[in-house]
Amino acid sequence: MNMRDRIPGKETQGLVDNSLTFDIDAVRENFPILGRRVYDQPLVYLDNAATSQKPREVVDCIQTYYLQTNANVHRGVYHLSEEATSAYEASRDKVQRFLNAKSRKEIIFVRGTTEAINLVAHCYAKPLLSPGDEILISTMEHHSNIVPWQIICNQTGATLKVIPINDAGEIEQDAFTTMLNPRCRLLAITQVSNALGTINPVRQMIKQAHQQSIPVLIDGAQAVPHLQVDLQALDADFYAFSGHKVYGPTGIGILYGKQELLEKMKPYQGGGDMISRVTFAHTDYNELPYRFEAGTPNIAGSIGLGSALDYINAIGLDQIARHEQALLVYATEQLSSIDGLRLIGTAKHKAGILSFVMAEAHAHDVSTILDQSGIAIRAGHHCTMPLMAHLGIAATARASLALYNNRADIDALLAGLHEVKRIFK
Amino acid sequence: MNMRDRIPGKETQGLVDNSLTFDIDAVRENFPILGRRVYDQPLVYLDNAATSQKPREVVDCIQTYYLQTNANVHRGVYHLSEEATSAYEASRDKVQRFLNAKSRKEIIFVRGTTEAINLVAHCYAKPLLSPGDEILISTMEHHSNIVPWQIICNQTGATLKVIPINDAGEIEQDAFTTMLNPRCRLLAITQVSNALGTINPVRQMIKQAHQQSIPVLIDGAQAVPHLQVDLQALDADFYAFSGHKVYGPTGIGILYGKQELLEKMKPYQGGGDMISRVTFAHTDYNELPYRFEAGTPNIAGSIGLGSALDYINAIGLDQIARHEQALLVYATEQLSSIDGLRLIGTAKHKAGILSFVMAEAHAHDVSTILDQSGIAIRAGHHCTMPLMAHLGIAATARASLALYNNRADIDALLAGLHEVKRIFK
Amino acid sequence: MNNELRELYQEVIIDHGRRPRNFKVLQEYSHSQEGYNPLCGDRLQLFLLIRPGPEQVIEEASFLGEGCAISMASASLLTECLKGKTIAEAQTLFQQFHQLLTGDTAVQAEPEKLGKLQVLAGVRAFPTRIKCATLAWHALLGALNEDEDKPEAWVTTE
Amino acid sequence: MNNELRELYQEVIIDHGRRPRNFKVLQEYSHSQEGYNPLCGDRLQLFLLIRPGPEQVIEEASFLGEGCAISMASASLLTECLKGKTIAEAQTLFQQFHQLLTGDTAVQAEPEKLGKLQVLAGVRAFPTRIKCATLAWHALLGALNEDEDKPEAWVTTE
Ligand SMILES: Cc1ncc(COP(=O)(O)O)c(C=O)c1O
Ligand SMILES: Cc1ncc(COP(=O)(O)O)c(C=O)c1O
Repeated sequence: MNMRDRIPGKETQGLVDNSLTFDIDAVRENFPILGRRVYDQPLVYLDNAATSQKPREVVDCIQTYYLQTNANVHRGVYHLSEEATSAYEASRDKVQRFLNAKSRKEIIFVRGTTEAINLVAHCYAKPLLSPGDEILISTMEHHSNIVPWQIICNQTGATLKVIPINDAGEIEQDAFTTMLNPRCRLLAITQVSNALGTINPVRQMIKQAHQQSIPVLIDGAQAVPHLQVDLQALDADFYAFSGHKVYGPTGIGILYGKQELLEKMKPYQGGGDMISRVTFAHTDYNELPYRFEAGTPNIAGSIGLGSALDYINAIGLDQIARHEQALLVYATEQLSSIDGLRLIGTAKHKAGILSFVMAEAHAHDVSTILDQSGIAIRAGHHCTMPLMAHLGIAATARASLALYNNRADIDALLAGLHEVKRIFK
Repeated sequence: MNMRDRIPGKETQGLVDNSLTFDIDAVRENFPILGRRVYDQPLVYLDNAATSQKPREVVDCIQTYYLQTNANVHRGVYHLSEEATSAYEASRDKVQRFLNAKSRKEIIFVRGTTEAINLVAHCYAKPLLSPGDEILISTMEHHSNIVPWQIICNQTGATLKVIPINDAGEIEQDAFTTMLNPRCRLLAITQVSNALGTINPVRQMIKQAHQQSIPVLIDGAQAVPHLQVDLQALDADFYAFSGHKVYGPTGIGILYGKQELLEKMKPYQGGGDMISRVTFAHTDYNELPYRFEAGTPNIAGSIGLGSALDYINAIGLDQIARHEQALLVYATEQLSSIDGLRLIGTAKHKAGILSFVMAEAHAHDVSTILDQSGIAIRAGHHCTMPLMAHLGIAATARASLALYNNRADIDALLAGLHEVKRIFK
Repeated sequence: MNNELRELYQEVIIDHGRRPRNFKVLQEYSHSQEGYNPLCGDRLQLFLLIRPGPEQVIEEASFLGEGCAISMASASLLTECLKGKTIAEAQTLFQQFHQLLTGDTAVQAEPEKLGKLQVLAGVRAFPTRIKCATLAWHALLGALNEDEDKPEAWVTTE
Repeated sequence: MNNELRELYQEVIIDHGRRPRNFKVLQEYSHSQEGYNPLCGDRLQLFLLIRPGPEQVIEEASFLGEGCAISMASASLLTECLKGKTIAEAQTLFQQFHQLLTGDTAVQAEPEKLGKLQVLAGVRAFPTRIKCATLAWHALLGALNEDEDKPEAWVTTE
């Protein structure tokens, strides 16, 4: 599967679609679903923050795995099992390199961001917590980075503290600084907000937390598809993301943890592969990363994720970021031109997420009307109900960008929003 | 995807390969991997208890999902998301019907058997246990049905009790009866042993346990591919199985739980989809089954599992069982003819699993030699170390059957074992 | 605008969505129920005044809440229809309304009973919006069952 | 039998696998280490008698255990080779042996140092069996490091 033959790499300097440095039309060809029609209209997919579409390479890779290599990993002495194990472990290496983690032992395959955060809550944080201890999160967290902490706070008597945000949707850095204190056992924040698009200054925040010896978990679900993440530079203690949001398959995600922390943690689930010796009286756990991977893993999913990272690398995350930023600027301009439309989330540093409300129509109605024109956006609380409560709104409409979106998609969105205004005139 | 057109259904009465009632050659055509060559020999895949191969239908179904329907489920108001949600939920209905569960609310998508058992250990059993309480398992359990109970017994002071087995590898029913007692909080046993092939009389055992109000979890990982399971007739309280062993994808499995038990259980993981309302102070959990499905699920995996069950239904589990039983009889005869070969697991009721040791050669050497002839079997402890310790052996060689195996596979195995004997003469 | 959208967003619905009737707390009420759709965040509180007696008649109905045009219009139209209905009649109305939206064949359709509520028939072409249209209705059922079994803090259409 | 299998299962290996040499507990020993391969269940216990002094020489070596032909033969051949070697020499031997099996280019191959151990070269074509062939060797390293940092209860090749 040599993708460089099929995907326009960095060398392609054809400046299609204005400021872009890769050939967006060629990229769109890699995503067959973009050729689909919905209600007899071409699909305009702008719900990438919920899940991304998959390039043919990734789907082919999964198919090839099942049709040619499929076997269980780690325990077979025969050829297919060796092949499957190599491919599975090669995927771990790809993730390690992609995030610039120090060791492959720090890369744990999980179902997704949600499971990764739960694993840390359960195996790392919970045993540490006593009444009076604090877990620090922010107002803009996804439910997946709220509920696990609530659960363990309830169980241990610790307190969940919430860093406030300003009107633009940025973390209040002064408040953050004063909230760091010796009772704080963990800071858990998102790198990019799925509801607002805000890119948080996590590198600086990690540094501040570390000055007080507070470890940090970063929810990277919305960051990994859009920003180059260098875990050694970032110095995060834990980092989580989901395969399905980075052009990879569903049911697979990554928990990164610093080796010295993972070494000290009890296992999460018990079962095959995570043990090295079992008697009825006692069990010795396996070494990292396997200690945290009980049972048959999502083998095809892991391999598909590796293939998705290959795909991203072939285009280059810097190129993707440039493209999405240019499109974000264009979309922000266009949306701002609509009377009565208010953008929610206007941080200085933003990823390609456009949340908005309209004076005339509720987000839900907006989405239904857009859908009839083949335009897929999200309407609702985006699994950030506390943020919505803070903003005093029940729901926003949200368009979120990926590398294959183009100006035509934004123009279609605009036309759709004008239709909304006509209906709700 | 009308499979009945492509798979010889029950109406095909051509008695190929002796006592079989479906056309084994046609079935083999559905599994492209069986056409693969390994070391220039045709692949003979006899490691089905570890994982099964996938029919083209299932792989196509996953591919079609990604290339045409892919979207996140449950939260979108647009067409693709509706389609994806319908397909995902239709899969749940298929599982419900396949197992004859009473309600779709009782069907929870998990990663696999291991996660299912951990969920029950964590959310159901652990909160019930006090020092002196007992969890009852059997000597032949897989690590996945041992380690989760050890972990919670350690945490709560409860005791893990182990039902003995006889020399044939059958549960000692008298001992079982005497071990049932008021301190016993759960019986957790496998329906079919992955190491011995034993089919346990779980229906009778459940009845006995229920007479003393002891709930029962059945590990169905090795049963669902081979036996018709009727959960309402069985009256199991929890039932677990893995998609990848029933011709479905990796990374997906099922936990069944009786509604009245699930209703009372706290959630497993916190995150999106499993909640209905979140504030920073408090969270209301969603209803069944969603309360136990936090985060974006393995959507493609669930849909693929549904497709695998369709495939099985099209052939008929009764037909599959007949085929595998006939092949088991043949293979048992053939293996018994080899001097110095000892079958491990000779229960009266057995599924198509042949574990054995050879006087001359260690299982590991057997597997390496067979592999050079393209024959994939498993060598080792099969994640049942306590069973191996009980049997006084470190490892067995294991050939395990699926619906696509035929006499030629067994004959190849025989020839390979004779080669082993030549090398270790 | 295609036909389905035209059917969905009829003048009456846009109007009731924008200016819902009976949008207030009743000064005096006997029943109240919160309804909440976690999918989209729509929420409302329904208030009923039912005089006790052999023939339990809904004398007044009102609601407060926020949500999409469909859920607000449906709540508004519901409160209009309820006045003067007996509890049994209200329950029949629920069934008829549900039948209208889902085509449930277990219930025989008698559209004439629905009167003005028939403007919501367009929702049927939008399966994801049925929950919006029935939110107030689930709150109604919740309110009527309040006395009987354990009253839920809120009902949902999830 | 193909060439790879012929290379792997040489006469010497079959012989040592079936009748391992030095298969006993030493009457007197200074070091002992259990080795265990959780993948396949192979396990063995290595015993060494090393006289203290400036030149630490391995005077005797033995083992007990059970496992496949490769792991047993490798352990048997190892105990034969160790006698009379200094600890430094034993460590070099480990590196050379590892090089033989994995083709590790960081270590320069000096096959002559391996002597009889070269019969295990055939394992190189069987990546999944390298752990079997090196089990006793990892136990050796574990035994030699025993005094230094925390002695592990057992070492594995996982
Ligand atoms: C009897 C039994 N239980 C549990 C498991 C664990 O299944 P999984 O690895 O799919 O979680 C297996 C499969 O290895 C098994 O055979
Ligand atoms: C910021 C953020 N965190 C966590 C998640 C949860 O990811 P998943 O549903 O893949 O577990 C999401 C995605 O919905 C997200 O956007």
